[in-house]
Amino acid sequence: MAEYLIQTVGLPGWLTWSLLAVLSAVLILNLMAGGALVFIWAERKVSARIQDRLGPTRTGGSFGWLQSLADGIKLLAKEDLMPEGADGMLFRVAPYVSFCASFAAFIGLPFAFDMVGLRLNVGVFYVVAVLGLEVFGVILAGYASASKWSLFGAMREAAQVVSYEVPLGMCIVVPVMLAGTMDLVTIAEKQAGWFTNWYLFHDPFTFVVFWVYVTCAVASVNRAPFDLAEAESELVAGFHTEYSGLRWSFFFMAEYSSMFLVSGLAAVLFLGGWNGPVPIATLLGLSDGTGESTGAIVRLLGLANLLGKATLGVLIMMWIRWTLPRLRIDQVMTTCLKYCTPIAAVMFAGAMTWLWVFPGGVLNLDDGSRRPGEIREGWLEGPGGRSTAVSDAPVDDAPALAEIAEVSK
Amino acid sequence: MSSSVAQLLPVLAAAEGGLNWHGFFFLLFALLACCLAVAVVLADNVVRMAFYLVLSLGATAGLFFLAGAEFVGAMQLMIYVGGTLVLLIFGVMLTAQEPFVSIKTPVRDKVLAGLVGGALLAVLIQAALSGPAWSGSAAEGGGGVALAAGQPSATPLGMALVGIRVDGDVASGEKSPEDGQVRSGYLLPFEIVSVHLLVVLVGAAYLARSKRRKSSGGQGADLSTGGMR
Amino acid sequence: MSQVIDDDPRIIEFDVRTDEMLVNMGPQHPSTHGVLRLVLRTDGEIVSEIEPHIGYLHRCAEKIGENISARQFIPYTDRMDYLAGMNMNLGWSLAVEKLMRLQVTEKARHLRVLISEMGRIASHLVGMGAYGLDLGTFSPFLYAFREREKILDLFEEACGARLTYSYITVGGLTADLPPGWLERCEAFLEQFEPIIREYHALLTTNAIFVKRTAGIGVLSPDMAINYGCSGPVLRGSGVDQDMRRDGEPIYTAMYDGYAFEVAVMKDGHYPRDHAYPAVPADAVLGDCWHRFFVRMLEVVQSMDLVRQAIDQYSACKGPLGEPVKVAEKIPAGDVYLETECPKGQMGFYLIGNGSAIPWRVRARSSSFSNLSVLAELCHGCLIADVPAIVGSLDIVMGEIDR
Amino acid sequence: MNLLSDPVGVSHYLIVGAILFTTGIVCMVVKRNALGVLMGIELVLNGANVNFVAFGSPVLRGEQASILGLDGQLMALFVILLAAAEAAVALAITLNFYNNHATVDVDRADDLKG
Repeated sequence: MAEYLIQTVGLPGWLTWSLLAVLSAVLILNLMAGGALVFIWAERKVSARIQDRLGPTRTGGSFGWLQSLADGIKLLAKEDLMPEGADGMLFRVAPYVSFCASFAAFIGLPFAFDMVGLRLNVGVFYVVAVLGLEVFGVILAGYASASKWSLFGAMREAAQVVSYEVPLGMCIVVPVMLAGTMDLVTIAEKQAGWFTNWYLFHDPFTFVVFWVYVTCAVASVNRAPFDLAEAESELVAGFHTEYSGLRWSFFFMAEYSSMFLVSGLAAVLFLGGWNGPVPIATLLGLSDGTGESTGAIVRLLGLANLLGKATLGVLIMMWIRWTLPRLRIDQVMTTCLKYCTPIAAVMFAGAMTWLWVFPGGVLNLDDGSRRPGEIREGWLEGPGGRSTAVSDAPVDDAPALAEIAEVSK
Repeated sequence: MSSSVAQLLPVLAAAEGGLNWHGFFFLLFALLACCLAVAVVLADNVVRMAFYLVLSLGATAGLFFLAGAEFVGAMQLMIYVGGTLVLLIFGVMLTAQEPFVSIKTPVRDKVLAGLVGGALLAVLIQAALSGPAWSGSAAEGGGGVALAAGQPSATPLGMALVGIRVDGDVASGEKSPEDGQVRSGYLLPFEIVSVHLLVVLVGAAYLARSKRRKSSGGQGADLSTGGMR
Repeated sequence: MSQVIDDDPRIIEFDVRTDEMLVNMGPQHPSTHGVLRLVLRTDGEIVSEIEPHIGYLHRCAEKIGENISARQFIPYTDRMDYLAGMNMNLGWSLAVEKLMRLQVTEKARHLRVLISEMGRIASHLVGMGAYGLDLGTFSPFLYAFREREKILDLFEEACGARLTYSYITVGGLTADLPPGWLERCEAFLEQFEPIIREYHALLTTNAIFVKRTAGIGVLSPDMAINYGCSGPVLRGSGVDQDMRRDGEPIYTAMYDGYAFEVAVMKDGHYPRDHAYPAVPADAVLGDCWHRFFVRMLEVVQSMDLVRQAIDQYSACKGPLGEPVKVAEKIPAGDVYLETECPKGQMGFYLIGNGSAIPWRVRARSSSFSNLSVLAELCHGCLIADVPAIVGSLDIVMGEIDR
Repeated sequence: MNLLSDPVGVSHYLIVGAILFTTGIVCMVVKRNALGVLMGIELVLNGANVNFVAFGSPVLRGEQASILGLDGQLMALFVILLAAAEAAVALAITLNFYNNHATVDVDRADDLKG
């Protein structure tokens, strides 16, 4: 698109890039806002169906599909209250901190091959790091509200999220290790083909790691049974007790966006990203299986694939929420420190061993994929088989490094 | 969106036309980092200080991204999130006897510190501008800019740890001789740091170990009135 | 986590020098079952002391009772334990009947058993669902309410009201059952029976539920007796007492010819009258889990009693009998009678002076005594345990404050 | 220097690093709150990090002219790690201090004064 704009339309380069940046930002914002609307509606419908109710039925026609929009308008019209004694600046800023963290994390998440705000070669790391910033908003909100319940919620959230980042990180390292890169696009690319290529089915260890990831992801986005920060039966509403109106809804948008984000991350890391279980496009001859060669239609198909997987993840989170009671704070910490972390660590070591014993994978039907070791060799030897990439004078390093970058994908 | 969105960064860096986006973002992040750092000094409330500090560190991470050190930037975000988060919580915990307590600094001290700091800053900036080689720009320096985004930044780092350098031994002026590729690298320092971290954690846990103490019974607040007197 | 050392809950092992915090839980709080206000003295998440404050729902019911006739007081009893209005009506009616030495007809007796046991099911359903809500799971609450709605529908058919029935009254009941009611009631029991398994799956045996309730808020039998606890709270501690079996003759006579086993753990097991899940390993007798489980057992027990009552009632020929007149005079003298309500033993005390209006009316509320152990149970527990313990006591503020 | 049109060089980064460093020093000196002093230290380390990254950046200087190469980034990583370790110990000390003095005011830490 950029080439098209620059070459065909003749726009200046800087304007093109600015436009594209704005476009990406707007798309992500819309995804977050629209996603939150849809998911809040879905949450209502799902919970209603689970609980033998109907949920919203009238707003907007048959399924109450405009309900969240109507709620949004109501929230816009609501008064933004601030408790007396609150730290005004932090109280106002906190929801936006949460929201911005969530938004910034989306920049690194690919939706289809190269449909990504910014393709970072430390993509996974970036997404996890930025997502962790969301907790700041919560803690600031809890502190600035000048309410004891809010403070309790904030403290719980801090303890919980910081702890769960450890096993979460360990789970994420496993697919990174299998793919040999932290670039999310490449990680998903490597799982192309049949669903047996997904890292979920790579070996028994990754299968277990996936479920540990799910647990940690649910905990790190504060969903039941780990929703201690807003436990309504204990802390009234936890950190957002004192919030109302639009600021309150920003917390919710951040929450639902984070849910979507961790589900999307799970899809990319373990479930093949935008690659469907069956490589339809390849079978039909529309694509040769690599992302670069696919046309717009196939990419859109991939987009639908990823969105579908992520949505499924969110729906499963809802299902869990409406089924299980809430854990207690000490039990949450026990789950993290005594179960998730050791299991993740052992599975990490196991996956590493597996990779060493079966370098090509066992279920791997597609021989096109590389084992991680080759990448490192590629670094050393370069595609031409010479042990050059390194030894070439840095003056003409550019092409060599570009080659290396190619190889490592 | 096309695949070339991925190449946003280098293009930002090598400005075409009138607007230099790299410069713009540098200015943005630099201003944010500096102003928020000053805000840390000026704020009296610990929690606000921590908040400004986090934003300042975040803006610095942005600077790292702009400088092509993506891994370091992400690391900065990740570790400082944890680190300053704990700071923040301690700020809340240790000063929350009454809400929003602050330990004030006398104005005299502030002025004095400002003078000394200003002098230090002047010297440092003088030094920063004095090296002619440092003010050279990327464009003059060669093709480095175009490399920035396409090139994985984490892998070379990891390989440098084990002693394999893709960038050559720039520091010593050698250009990576064919034979002497594998050197000791940073593996040993890395291990030392990890052991150090462990020791530090154990030590910190020991320092902050639990003590038995009889509770003071609160500030004499009476439950029958719910503390509302 | 810190733990309570010795008996003094104020000695807590500190990791950090911290200050205590007084927190008001309620009266506007989602898990205080109405308008209970708890003042918590906490150290971080650990509660070192708790004090309930009551009286937010005080409506002078007893004083009103001294200004209206005994039968006119029936609607006020509805509003005491508003979740089990039928049982409240029964308690007051029996007390007045005891003073008046009145005997209701056989048909009325069986109908009273039927209705009050249905009321017990409805009340325990709310207790169970709300308990799930206290622990953070919403769905069982609505599953419980779905079934309760069906009971309320049946009650509505019988007496026209869904919450404040005034159906059982002094001298009998206000009306006989409409035709077809018994069949619908049986159909309800038929479809309700398998649903109890769902409740067990969602709550009783749910791993998280067990973790949250087992070993929490352990109430020893001695403490339970000393504090005057009753009902499922008492039986959850293993004390074998049920007014339906151990009460005064006028009340136990109502259950003549009915076979039921008191839901209490004896010799390490609960009565084996039906299939139910095994007691989890880490549950201690007298903890929240046992209190909850006794309620679940009583639901089945009450279903059994309702079935028996349906048989007995259909076998009865003859009239239901007329209730006493509204302005019926009550004899001089005093009387106290405790009945087994869903929440525990509800006692009514009244002194008559020969006029239609009682000279003195007092009520002894089971929830009040049950709530009084809260301070003992909550020493050194976590904040999250407070709703768990309060919920397991299953209190109703309308009954406490009256 | 017109930053919006001139390319960014190492010295720009150095200036940012200098400002962060100075504010950190001032923060350490001025704050009486032990946590404030800690934050000052974080700022100082951060300022140093900016310099490391700038000197090692291929973007700013070109691959060839980069002074530190990857060493710069590696040093920055080590600094970040050690800053975390330092913060842990310092917080433990602060905590102990608070346990003994019921405050985090560093001016009150004069027990060893003669």
